[in-house]
Amino acid sequence: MLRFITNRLLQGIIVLIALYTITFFLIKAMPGDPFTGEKNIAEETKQLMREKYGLNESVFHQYFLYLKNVFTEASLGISTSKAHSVNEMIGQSFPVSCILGLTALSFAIGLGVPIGVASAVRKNSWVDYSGMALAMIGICVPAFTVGPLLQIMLSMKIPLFNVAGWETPRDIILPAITLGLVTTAYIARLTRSGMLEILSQDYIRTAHAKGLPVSRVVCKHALRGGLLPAVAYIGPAFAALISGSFIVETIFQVPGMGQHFVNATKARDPFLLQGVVLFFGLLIVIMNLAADILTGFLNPRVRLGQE
Amino acid sequence: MSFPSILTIARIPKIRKKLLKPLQGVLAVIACLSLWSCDSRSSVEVATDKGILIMGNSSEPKGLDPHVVSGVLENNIIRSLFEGLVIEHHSKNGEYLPGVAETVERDENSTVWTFHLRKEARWSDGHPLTSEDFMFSFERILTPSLASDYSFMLYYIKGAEDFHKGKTTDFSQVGVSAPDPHTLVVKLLGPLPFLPEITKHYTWFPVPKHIVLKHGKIGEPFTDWTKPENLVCNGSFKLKSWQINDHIEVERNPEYWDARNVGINGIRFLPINNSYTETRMFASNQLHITYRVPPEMIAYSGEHYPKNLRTEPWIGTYFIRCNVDAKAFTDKRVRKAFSMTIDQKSIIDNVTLGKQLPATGLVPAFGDYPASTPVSFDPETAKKLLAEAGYPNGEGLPDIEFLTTDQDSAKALAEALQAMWLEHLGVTVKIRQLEWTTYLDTMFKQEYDLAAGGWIGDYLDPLTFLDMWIEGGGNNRTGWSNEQFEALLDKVQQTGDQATRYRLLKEAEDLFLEERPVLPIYWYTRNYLISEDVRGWNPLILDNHPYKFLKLKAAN
Amino acid sequence: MSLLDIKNLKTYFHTRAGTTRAVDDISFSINKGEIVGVVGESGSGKSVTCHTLLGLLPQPPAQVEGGSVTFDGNELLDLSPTLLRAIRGKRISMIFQDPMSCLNPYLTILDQVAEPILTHEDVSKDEAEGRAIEMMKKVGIRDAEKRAHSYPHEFSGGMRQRAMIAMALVTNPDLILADEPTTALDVTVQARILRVLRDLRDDLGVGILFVSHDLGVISEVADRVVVMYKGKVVEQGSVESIFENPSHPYVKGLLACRPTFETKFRILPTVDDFLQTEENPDGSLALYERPDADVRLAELRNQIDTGGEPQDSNQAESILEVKDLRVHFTSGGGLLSKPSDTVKAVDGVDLSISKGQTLGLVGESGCGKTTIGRAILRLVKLTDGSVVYGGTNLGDLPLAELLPYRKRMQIIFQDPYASLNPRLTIEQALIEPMKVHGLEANRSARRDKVVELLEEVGLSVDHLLRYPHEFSGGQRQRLCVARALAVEPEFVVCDECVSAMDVSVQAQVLNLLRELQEKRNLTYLFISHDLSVVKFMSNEIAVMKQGRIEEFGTANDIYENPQSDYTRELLEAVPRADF
Amino acid sequence: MNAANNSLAHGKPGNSLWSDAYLRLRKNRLALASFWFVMLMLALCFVAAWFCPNPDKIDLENKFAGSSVSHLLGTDQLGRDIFARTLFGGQISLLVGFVATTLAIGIGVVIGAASGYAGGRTDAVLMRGVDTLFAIPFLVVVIVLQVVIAEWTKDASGWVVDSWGWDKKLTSRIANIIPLFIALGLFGWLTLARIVRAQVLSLKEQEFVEAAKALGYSRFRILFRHIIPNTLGPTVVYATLTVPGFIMYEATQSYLGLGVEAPNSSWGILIRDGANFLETEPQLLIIPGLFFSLTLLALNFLGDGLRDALDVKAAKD
Repeated sequence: MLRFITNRLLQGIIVLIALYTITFFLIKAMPGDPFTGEKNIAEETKQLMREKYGLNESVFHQYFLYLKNVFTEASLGISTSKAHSVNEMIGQSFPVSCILGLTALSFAIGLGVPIGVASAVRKNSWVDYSGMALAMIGICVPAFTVGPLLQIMLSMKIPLFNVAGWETPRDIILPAITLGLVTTAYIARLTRSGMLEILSQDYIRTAHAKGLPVSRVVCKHALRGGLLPAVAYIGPAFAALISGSFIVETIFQVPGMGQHFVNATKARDPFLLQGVVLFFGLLIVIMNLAADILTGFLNPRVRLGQE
Repeated sequence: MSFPSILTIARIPKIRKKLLKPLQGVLAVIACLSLWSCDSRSSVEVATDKGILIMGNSSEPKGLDPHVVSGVLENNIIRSLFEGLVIEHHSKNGEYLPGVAETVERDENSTVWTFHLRKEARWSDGHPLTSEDFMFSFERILTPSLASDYSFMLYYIKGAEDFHKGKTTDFSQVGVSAPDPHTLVVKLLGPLPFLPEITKHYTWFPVPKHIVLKHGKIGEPFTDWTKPENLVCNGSFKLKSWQINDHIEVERNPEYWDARNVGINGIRFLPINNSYTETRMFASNQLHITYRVPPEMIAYSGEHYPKNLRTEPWIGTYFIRCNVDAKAFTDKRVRKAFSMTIDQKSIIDNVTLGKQLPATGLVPAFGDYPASTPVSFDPETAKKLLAEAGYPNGEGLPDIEFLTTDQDSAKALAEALQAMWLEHLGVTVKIRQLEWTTYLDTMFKQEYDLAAGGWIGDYLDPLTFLDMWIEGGGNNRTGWSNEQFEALLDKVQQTGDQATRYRLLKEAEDLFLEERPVLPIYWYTRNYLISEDVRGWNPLILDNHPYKFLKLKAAN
Repeated sequence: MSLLDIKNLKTYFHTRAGTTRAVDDISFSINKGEIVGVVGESGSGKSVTCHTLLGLLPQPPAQVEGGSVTFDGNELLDLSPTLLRAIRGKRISMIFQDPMSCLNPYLTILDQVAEPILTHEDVSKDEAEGRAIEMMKKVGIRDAEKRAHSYPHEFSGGMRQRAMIAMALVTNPDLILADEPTTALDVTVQARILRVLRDLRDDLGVGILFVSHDLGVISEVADRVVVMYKGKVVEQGSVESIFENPSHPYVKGLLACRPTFETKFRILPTVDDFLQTEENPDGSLALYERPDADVRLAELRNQIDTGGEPQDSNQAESILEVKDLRVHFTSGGGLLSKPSDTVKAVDGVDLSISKGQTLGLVGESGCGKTTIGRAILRLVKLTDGSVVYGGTNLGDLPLAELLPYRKRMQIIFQDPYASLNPRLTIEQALIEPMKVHGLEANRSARRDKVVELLEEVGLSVDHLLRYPHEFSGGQRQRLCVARALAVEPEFVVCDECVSAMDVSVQAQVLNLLRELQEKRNLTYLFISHDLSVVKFMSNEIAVMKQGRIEEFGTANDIYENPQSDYTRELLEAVPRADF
Repeated sequence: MNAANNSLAHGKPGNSLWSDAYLRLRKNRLALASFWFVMLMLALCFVAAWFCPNPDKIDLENKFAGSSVSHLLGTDQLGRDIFARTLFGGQISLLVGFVATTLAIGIGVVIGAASGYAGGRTDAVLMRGVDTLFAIPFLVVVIVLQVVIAEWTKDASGWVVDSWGWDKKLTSRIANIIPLFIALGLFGWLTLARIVRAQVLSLKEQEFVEAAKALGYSRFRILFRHIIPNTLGPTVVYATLTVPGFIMYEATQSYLGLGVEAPNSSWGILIRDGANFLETEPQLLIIPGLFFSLTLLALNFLGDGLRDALDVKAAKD
């Protein structure tokens, strides 16, 4: 187990370095630079600014300098578009994204799993069809439509919810629902197919032969195995929820991490972009690992390390 | 034997009960949350009571160091924290009220200016503010290693440009001096009658020498002095809290010289990127003032919030750059033909929707400077001009690409223009929509035929719209230049007489419009929503509202 | 009054394809303290009967069309689902065939064994678990306290089946429905399980319905026997009467087609030699005895197998030599780590097979016999040792040079369902190997060859465009044989290739293999856990235990004069239907 | 029990995998209805669209017009016919959905299957590669592609026009969309690869794979003929789930200049633009939104039906 984790973390470092390298050169290949603004700045000034951020050095030098700072000082650099260190920006936004992501995920699991289970148990009935239609609509209606709809239909009608902002705990609910909708749909689908697979297993028949009530057969005997495909999905999905929430964040005015990806890209902010990408990469490595470990925990037959 | 659905013998009610449980849980959580903070009053009502103004401010600022940032939204915050030599008048364009400087004197040529600083001026930590701080600030913003992108705003000062470009490292060569702690003398390159206008710009603001030096050297970038716990300022407010992408809040600065007359207790700036969200926040009383109203919602807001929607002229022009080096646009007749087939009014009424003004010239009308009028919608003449240029009905014109961005109504505008040119000139223009920075990069590299663009004035003088078109100007990028035009601008720099200046500037503008390297479309307006609780917020063309005169009082 | 009384039970399956009469008007009863064996091949309706009793059939498509099932005075078919559930697992328990798939892999054994108590009785969890562990001990799970917390996959097959039995017994039921409870087990384990069931009957007076396709097992355990065929009971009576004096042709055939240690046939008789079926106009079947059955049997008896003795080993050309073969499996290991655990599946084995002969490889599950078969074909990597085929050591041949040997050596697997790609038609599946090995000139020649092959294994041209799932198990195994023969091999590994089949089908496939061997002079490595089948097929036999050869000798020597204790133990455990 | 015997006896004609699947699909009423709905949508977008008013014809005097004879579903903010724009937009969106899904399946299935089948180091390298790609910001790649590939396709399309005499407008439309497909193809397959890999891990233990090895089939043949076809079921279901995502991606990319060129439209673009009129002119969002959602809902049920139909084993009864 320990060996498996170490091994995967070592692989993770390789992933991160590969990721850094690709991102580094992609950023260099983007048109424009951090100092391209609507009002053009004199070339001399731009040169001074490049010096300020060490962007006047050779590409080779820049590549290793950043790596060195990451490893020796755990510093992800200073943002060229906002006057903060990248560490500070991630430090402030990650907890927010984490809370939002976790709430969205809980929502997705809380809604997706029951839908998936009900659809599987009552396969090819109206329950199944409407459940799956609901899931598909969750996928089809994009966040930039759901968000405003929720704002108009809930916030502006019921004083319970703010339109946007991140002040009271209530403010988490609407963005979390908007963000979690697609994940809900995926979880519902995956749970359904997982449950269908399990429900056709012989040991479900055994459980019935023991005289167990149906609810118990479903919850105790089928659910654990039936959730496996969804669990494998949840790891990367959580990472994606944290980083991919740009639209939801701007609609609901949430100070999360997703904005950094887009804003850094638009501002050609190399350090912020590299910082958040590396952080996200780390998150993916950890989440995939966590999903594998959780799978191992749920499925006694899987021995970690054998995959 | 397989048992695909043994559960067809399932008892349905059991399942239902199971499904209900999580649902009940969700409802319970919502109920708890709603009890948690059960203030029935809206954010705006609470804030008005507390005397705190909540303002939409579009985006997270680049920073709060007046010498490092550039941009409107930073200006909005910095203006509350710092105060320059003079401040904007709260209701009159082009006039000023005393700031740190109690009185301003100038020589007859408007070349040497003397500012008498008020003795009671203090930093927010109680430290006195002296001319030494100004000297330090000018030196700092001009220090090359600070790499301030707006330092050219000080180039009017004698020797400033040389110092900034490293030609000299001796700051005493720069034309500023502090004969005593409360006097500041500024020597300019030439006559500049509107210098006070320029000093309203944050690049001229003082920074606290003692604090800046505490956190680093004079030209050292990335110091911590603007962190909330360190920032010391001299404006009517001081920094209270700063959450990235969430809010910046400023509170009353008791050390401010005119603290008694500051009407509100604080301002909360919200970086609301999404203008639709912002409008909805306003509608549900979460904001006093929005940064803007999206075009689609202007008419709607006018209907629903007639007392709140404001539409005010703003000092900016939207235009299309022509690449005069591109084969199609070398001939000014073609440029004019394209310009004359733009139905500005229709675009304003149908696309931009913000009651913008049709740009009949380049410089928007303000104060004593009369608007030019040569730009008009005249498809018949346009057709003739195009034919004269050798392209009757657009035949023979090379492919034309119209460069535009992914922002706001840029696409709809491009589509409308495309239709107009097709209808009136028979020319099919290809639309190339690019991500913002890519667009800028492409435009700066002059890799376009036509490019959407605009310019917001930095200060209240026509020069801010005209001096960019000189040969090699960083923001020209059309490839156009004209010796006569530049000679006129040179003459403008030499005179201190406002009437003469304006006459020369008008002459330059007319020449420019005759050549038509850019096709003006409209003059900007600002559309925003403002709560009736906010008192003392008057239309200002530069949108530099001095916050100290505002008052908050619940309407009705 | 009997414990369970089934009268005129009819269970039909209504599908789009039509109605299948899975159970068609059957009647029999079980008394307290009695084991009733139900015998029949797959599809005969014996399992459906069990499931009908407990209401475990999916409805639709299943539908009980009539009859009655009385259990202890209650009509089971009329019970409400709730009442039925109260009987299930409490008064009537069920033991299923495959303990691997019928135990929930995600729950511990203890969890599952204690579950019936917790469901049906109002007792504390501790008490239930205590009783579960008691019961596990009773059915012979050693160290029950400790092992109870294991998961099913950590148990061996026998242990799993014991856990299953413990689970069925833990609520002290009156009736146990045992659906092929020992089919998946090794003979020694099977013997122990049968003992447990007999003890239950004797000690607790439990009634047991014992379903099996294996007549030997039934003869060992049952008091009375019910023989089912195509949904109908064709004969029932005491064990002695059925086995010694069968009256129905189907039963006669069933008894005759099993190879036993004493079998001397060259070709086994099959059920079809005795039974003739005819479809009535109403869709039901009429069964007749073949008039020539006795003649046919006599004919077969005359062709006494002479191949039982190997040819003079000096004359026979040895085609395959296996020397000191070792196959170790390691687990773990990834991009950056070294492997960890090692399992020694085959640990130093020597074998040699002569051309045209059959070497039987026998042993219990997990002894490494299957791995040997795969190692010889290089389907698994050899850890050490050599496999010399026709003078070439295959052990260290690069994969590219292995290709010609892939043509000469073939394998037939145990599970004909799994070993055919479900998405290829028979034609595609059979043409593909020829194409890969460049046999036959063109498509039409290959097609002709396929037709020829199909006829050779007893299938017809009509089957060319069908998919594997459209065939029965026996037909599929014929297809596997045909596919193996498509490349015209000299040597075939038969890996448990009849283990999953009904005896009647098994006889057909064995006969087919025999005929092909004679016709094509094939050499077989015949791997099986079934000692009678191996005896029937092989000239020489190797007995394996834990990765090594325990004993090696001619077939007759091994069976008549076993040298090692292990072989003796194996032989004794085989149930024999000899009265 | 074996129903197979019966069907054998009755001599049902054998068929290819797909025609067989179609026969089974026909029995699933919902899937069949979905199938016809998709067909109807295709017909509308690719045939009926040409009978609609010009979708790019701007009529500023007539914006936000209601439903009328000349404008079936009214007009948009520039007075263009909404129905026509939706149908023409459907062409792009359906094409994008189809091509992107095909690409994603093509790449994802091959990489996932190769990774799962090869196992060991190859697997670790490929899967970590997937992790890496997963973390690369999509937006950055699009912006880079826009510069690199757009230039390249521009040159290529110029060459095509010059030397093959293709229609210039059409070529430029195609040339604009190719970088979009490249971007989608680059990233669209990641999750699918994971799913297929998991499938293959269990499939490769099956005996028919071992039989294939024993018959001397090459790895390539085993992978492509024996393993991959058996992963089709889950692949189809997952693929139908990703289609909406692809179609919406197209809109994002078009805004960034990599994709559909204004004034041409797509469902994604119409929905994105329409969302801005949520309070004021909701029909601008609702109409394309309905076309989009209903089509994808139908595709989803069709995918389900296909999965069941392709599963030859489950088709026993």
